[in-house]
Amino acid sequence: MTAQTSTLLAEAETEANQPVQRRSGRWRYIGGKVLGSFGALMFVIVFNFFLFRVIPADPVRTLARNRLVSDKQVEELTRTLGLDQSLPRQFLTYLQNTFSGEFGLSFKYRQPVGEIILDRLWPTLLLVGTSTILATVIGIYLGMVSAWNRGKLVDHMSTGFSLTLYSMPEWWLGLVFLAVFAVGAGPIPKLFPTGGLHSTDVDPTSFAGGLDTAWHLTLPVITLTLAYLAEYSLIMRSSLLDEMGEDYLTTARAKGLRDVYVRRRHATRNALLPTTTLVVLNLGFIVSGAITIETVFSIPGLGLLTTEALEVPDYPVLQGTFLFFSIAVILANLVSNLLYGLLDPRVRL
Amino acid sequence: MVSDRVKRATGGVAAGVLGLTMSWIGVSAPQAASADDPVVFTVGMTNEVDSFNPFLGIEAESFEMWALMYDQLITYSPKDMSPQPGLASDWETSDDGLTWTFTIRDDVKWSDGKPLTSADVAFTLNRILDGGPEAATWGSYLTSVDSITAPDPTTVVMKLSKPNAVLPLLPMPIVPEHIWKNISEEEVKSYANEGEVVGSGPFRYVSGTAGGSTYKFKVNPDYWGPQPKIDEIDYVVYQADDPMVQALKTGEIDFAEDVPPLQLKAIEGEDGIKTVTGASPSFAEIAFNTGSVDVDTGEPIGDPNPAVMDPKFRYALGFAIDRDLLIERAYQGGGEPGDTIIPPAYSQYHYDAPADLKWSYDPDRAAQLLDEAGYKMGDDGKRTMPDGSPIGTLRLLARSESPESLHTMDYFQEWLADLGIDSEVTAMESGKLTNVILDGDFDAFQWGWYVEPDPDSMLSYMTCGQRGNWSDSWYCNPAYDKLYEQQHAELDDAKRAEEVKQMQAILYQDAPYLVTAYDSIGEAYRCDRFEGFVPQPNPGGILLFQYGVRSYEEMYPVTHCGEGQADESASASDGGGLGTGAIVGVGVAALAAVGAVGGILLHRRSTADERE
Amino acid sequence: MSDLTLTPRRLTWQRRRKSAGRTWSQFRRHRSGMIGLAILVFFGLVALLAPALAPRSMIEVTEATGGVLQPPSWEFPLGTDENGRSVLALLIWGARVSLLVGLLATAISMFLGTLIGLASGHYRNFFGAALFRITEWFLVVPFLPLAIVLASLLGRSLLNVAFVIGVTSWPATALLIRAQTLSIEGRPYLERARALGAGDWRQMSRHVLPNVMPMVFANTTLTVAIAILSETTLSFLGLGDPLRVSWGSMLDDAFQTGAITTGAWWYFLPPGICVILVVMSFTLIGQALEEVYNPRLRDRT
Amino acid sequence: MSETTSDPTAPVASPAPVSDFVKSEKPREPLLEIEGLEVSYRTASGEIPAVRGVDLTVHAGESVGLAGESGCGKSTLASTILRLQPSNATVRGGIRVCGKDVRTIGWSDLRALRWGQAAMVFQGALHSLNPVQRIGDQIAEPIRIHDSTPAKGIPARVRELLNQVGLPADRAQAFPHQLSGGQRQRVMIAMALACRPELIVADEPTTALDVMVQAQVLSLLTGLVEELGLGLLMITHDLSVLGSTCSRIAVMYAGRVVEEGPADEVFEHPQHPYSAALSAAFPRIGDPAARYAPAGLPGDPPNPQELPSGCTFHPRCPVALARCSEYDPPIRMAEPNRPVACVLVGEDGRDRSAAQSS
Repeated sequence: MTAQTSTLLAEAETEANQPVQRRSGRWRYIGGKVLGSFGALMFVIVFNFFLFRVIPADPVRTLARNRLVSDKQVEELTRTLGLDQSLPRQFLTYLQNTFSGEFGLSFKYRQPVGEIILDRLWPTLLLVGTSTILATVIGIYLGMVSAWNRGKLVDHMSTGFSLTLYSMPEWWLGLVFLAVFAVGAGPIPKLFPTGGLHSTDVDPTSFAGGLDTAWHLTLPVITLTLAYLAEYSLIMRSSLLDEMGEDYLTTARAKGLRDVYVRRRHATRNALLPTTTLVVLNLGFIVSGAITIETVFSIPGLGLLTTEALEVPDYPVLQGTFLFFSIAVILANLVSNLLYGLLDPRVRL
Repeated sequence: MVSDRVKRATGGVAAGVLGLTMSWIGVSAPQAASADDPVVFTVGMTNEVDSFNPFLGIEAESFEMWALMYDQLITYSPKDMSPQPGLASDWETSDDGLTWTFTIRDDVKWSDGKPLTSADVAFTLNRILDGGPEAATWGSYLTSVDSITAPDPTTVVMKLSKPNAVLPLLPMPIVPEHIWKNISEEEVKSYANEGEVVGSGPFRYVSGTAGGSTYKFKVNPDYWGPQPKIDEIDYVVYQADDPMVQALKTGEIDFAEDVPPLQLKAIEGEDGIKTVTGASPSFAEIAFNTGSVDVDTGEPIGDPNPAVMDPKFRYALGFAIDRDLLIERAYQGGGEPGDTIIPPAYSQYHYDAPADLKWSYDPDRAAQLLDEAGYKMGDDGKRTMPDGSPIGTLRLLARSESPESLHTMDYFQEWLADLGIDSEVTAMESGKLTNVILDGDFDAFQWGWYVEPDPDSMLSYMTCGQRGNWSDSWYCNPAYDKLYEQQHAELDDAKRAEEVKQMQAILYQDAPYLVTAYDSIGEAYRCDRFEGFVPQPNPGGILLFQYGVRSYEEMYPVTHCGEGQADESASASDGGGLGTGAIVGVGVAALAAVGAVGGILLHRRSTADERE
Repeated sequence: MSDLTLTPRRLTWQRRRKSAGRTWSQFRRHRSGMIGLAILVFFGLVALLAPALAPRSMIEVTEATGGVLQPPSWEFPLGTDENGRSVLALLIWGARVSLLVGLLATAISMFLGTLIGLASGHYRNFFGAALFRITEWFLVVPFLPLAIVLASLLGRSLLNVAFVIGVTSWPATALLIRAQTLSIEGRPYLERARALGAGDWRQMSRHVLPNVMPMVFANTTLTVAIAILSETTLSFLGLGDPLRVSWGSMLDDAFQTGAITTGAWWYFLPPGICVILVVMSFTLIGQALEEVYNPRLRDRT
Repeated sequence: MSETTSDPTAPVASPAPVSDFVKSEKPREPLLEIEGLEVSYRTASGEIPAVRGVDLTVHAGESVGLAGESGCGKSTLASTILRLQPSNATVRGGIRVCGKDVRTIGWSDLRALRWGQAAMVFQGALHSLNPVQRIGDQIAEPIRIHDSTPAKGIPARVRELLNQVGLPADRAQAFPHQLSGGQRQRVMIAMALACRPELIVADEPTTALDVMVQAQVLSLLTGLVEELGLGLLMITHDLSVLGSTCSRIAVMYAGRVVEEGPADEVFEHPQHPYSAALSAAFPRIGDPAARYAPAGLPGDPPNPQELPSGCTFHPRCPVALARCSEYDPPIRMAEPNRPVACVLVGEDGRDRSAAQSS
């Protein structure tokens, strides 16, 4: 999700709901937003079903190839997977299941999709969660430093650094880190594991297990953090530069505030406003961005689950993960809108 | 102006970070291995187990897990995959081949202490007969079986409607009746069979979930068969070959399954690592559209090029393929040149074509055969149909996710061009390719098959009956079908082998398939930790993921490469955890960071009022 | 030739040339913009002259002459890949696909985005609002999962990859153009056009579009940058066109054949660096253009 | 912290006219002393002079007006008083506020002075107030830094300030965009008075307001200045505003003060042709002549980069002499306490009649 797109969405949001504010109270504003998100959810649910049905491959054939023999066995498999029903029938069962929170059985693992997603959820959340927090904090700080020292060396360096990271495919960065730190290149020893979440001989639930997982996640988190902090620092920098031209900063300085307080209490706080909404908005897209990082670092998260499920194609799992990603984005979108309404008094009634 | 609170806070943070790093170093230093530690054998693989429920799973990895957890009636001999006694110590069949009687061992106990009897065997086999997911997975082994009964605790009697040559092969795992009888038809569809698992096999399930990345097994102390010399098996799933190979080098795992040829070469020289390239019972082929028809009406469908429908044309192309070059380039040396659809691994049934018929890379012979068949070279350097009309461009389809498929078709296009035949390569998803095959809109494609120990299933794919189902070359030859029926009911092994070879001879001449290569599977293991694997087939076979668990039973821990004896005091688990060097490095880096941050903070405090 | 004889058409073209000249003079002052342009021209030339720089046979698997994964040598300045092909030749031909897909995808996304953006901005009735809602919904659908599904749905050819990226990136453009349209629609001269009886299509094409075009042009370059990144990612996930070499497919092959563990840096470093350079060049140009057209952003550099 | 001159809440006798108040209190040290101030900006296209030598003093209880067209350097001058000028400005000459030389004191002293002794009221209040911070907090901020009022006393002080400027106390919770232009300007004034400064610098305080609100705000400002005995420097282009509110007026043109003197003198009998044109531009009610005289000046203020030679006003001066184009007249006393920078004034400031005839 690029800086430029997210700014657009934010502008579109504020602009779109401009007329709404004037006539109604805050609840109407929140209600409007929630309704919009609900509409988006409905769209995704329907879009989700048909999207996968159109894939030419037939899961039974792919699953059975090389293993099952008689066509009786193929019919048996088709029936157990419920693929023998007519399309509308499948759509109805799909709707019933989705609303009752039951996502059907994975074709490949024959486990309820909900459970599989929950099992594979925490590595992705751990990876994406830590990376987003780090990326936000470092990104905003970097953006602040380069905005305040505009034109100086530190500004050129940090903007150049962010621009390079922004133009780099994050998974390629992961590959380089793997080659240098996990495999060990020349002087650098093998510092980190080459993939996975746990060492085999450590009990994952114990404290040492926790440390071991942290040790496994260090490289992927650094990669994802670097990838997203570039974007945040560019957003923060331009938002802060806009603020720095404002007169109320001169007033603040005139009031005798030390320069560092002028920045912290006035400029940065106002510049943080649009940035936080964009960051939260971006959160939704990071979850799907983890797909590439999980592939490179062999982390059994949701991203990997999606790419694996695609080979079969395992409709229930694909629908489950796709729905999850969309909900993540819709929620992030909703939170970002409400946050914007909350933080910026100019919007609230 | 800055309150003391801030100063104290930065001091506290620095101390906290310091403490964390020190504890990190202390805790995860690798525990020194001591003699009475359990011998843990760690296996790396690149595909997950799709289900621990023996009636649901389909992946090869799941078959391996079931083989560890449960026993089978009949097992395969490592030497030549022929049936060997398992739970059934002895079996015999009536003259008309319609009644099979198995004698079941009486000294086998389930992990919960209950005895395993013929009732469990009958229960398991009947569940498969009744249909549902059980039939989907194991139904093919009980074709034409009518009833299965257990007259007494040590005998099981099977009645058939027609003789079935595949018997006595019954590789399905036998599950405890007292557990599975209260799992209904509906529940079994999503029964994960994880957590408390009652089994009788050499190992017992400890932990691991379908699709997860680690599975743990521990040895069954009172196993009736040969007692394994290792205590625990850990399976680790990697998403790509790279990390797995690395894990083997760093000692995180002891065995790496299915290592691609290039990486196998890369680690051949490493100390403490031995690499094995085992023949795997699967082959790759270039298949032609021998005449796609609508199975019901018999009307031709699709638009195959008439040239590929002529057996002579196809047979001639057999000489245009340089199989050695393909192995070296497309398979990076990971395979053997191929000739017929039953791989040499099953030596009993493998057909060797006589010298005069045998394919070899001989473009001139191919040109000569094409001329004889009427496909003469036109004056524009392009060969024409026997009636003089141009052949046109042959459509070669490759599977986009397999580099071997793409490169094989690239080479084939070039070799056809050398013979003056135009062709173009298109790549598509294997799912989409299946649809195209069923519609008949293709001339040739590249794919492969995995052949089971009993050739029956593979041979059936070339019968007229399988067209529109599993047959992908639309091949239909009544003489071939007659021989198929004969061997299907032939109980005499020698006679059956002869009939199977005759069928392959027909296929060789008609050439619906040009078998290009027999895949081989690369395996690598820490020879400084474990030895004594039993290859299947022996020699030249693969070590693990075979038909049967003999390797797990025979292997033993060692301390150094070479033929080390079973050494009790072997320390098997010195790997794992952080390399000490690594932690110290990280700890020092953390300390330096804390120092630097502290320094900057102090500096800023002192110059506070000087700045703006 | 005195101005008097200028026909209206030639007058507008003269004005356009003059404004283009002005844009170029302002653009020239952006050092970063110029660097970006230089890099882009270099890679453009490499892509165009690919057959001259490295004969097509050098990237055919069948014609490969080098050993497997050989380190850089005189014969192969950037070493060889797992099939023995020269990595340098692959890199040169890869530029073609990456740039082509990037531009193609942007064209699709621009076309769709402009059309829907204009319409949703222009039509005030239900139709306009519905279009806006749909754009917002599509923006909400996460890019990568949708792209992966579409790529496997349509099969894997150059055109399909470009189509997939185009179809999944049009909402951003649509929103930008909608915002511009709304601001232009508010201007009095559009009421005048409406008063003179201009139909919807005429208003949009004659009045709104020319004003929106400069902003769209700047946004295009930024979209190309993102399109190239997306193409590389899709190829890395194995969804690119298998028959054509692109930087993404090179990285996928490198990862699959274990170039990382065997330490074949010459196989996976160069494609990554090329992607960074091209994407950065487009971003720099895009930012410079944005500032030329939108003075408010001028203080951003 | 200097003690406040008078208790703001105590009732003051009927307000004595400002001018004689100043005279009788002469000996006290001036609040603001600007001597020979020169300010120029370093830009890509060279040095641009904004202020070319200005002398100005403001005493306690005295309100001085500074008039001039836009671009004559009056805002630049205002910004240097609290050293708020941008980093690319070079400042020469002396600026003393409450006895301290603003250009040389250390940052901490300067910060103590800013809003502590001298405060400013800016032009566009909407831009000069932090849009996302409540009014009450913005007023309380300087108090917390400069004043010794205990934390719990601050809200009361804020309410008191709001009353002083005629705003209801509950306005403290409001945000800038929820107030009208006039109210925002009153908030600026309340904020300026927060730390009981001795000097108020008002840079175009009422320009953004319509006439009615402008009058209210001006009377509020001048009333408070008198009541609290503060010094006021009022900067605006609107001479009539200065005429009615200030005791002395200085007129600036192209970076220099061309005339200074008591307000009514400068307004009624301007010596310098530019001041004359400026005051003529504002019609006086009840003066019939004003209705006919063509108000306004030809041409626009000079471009600071290419200042005209000699007297910078000569191209637009209706009574310009031939000499004016080369000779840049220094400031001379036309009458005691009436400096004027014009050749017509002559050495002894007498022979004005000769000039009018030519």
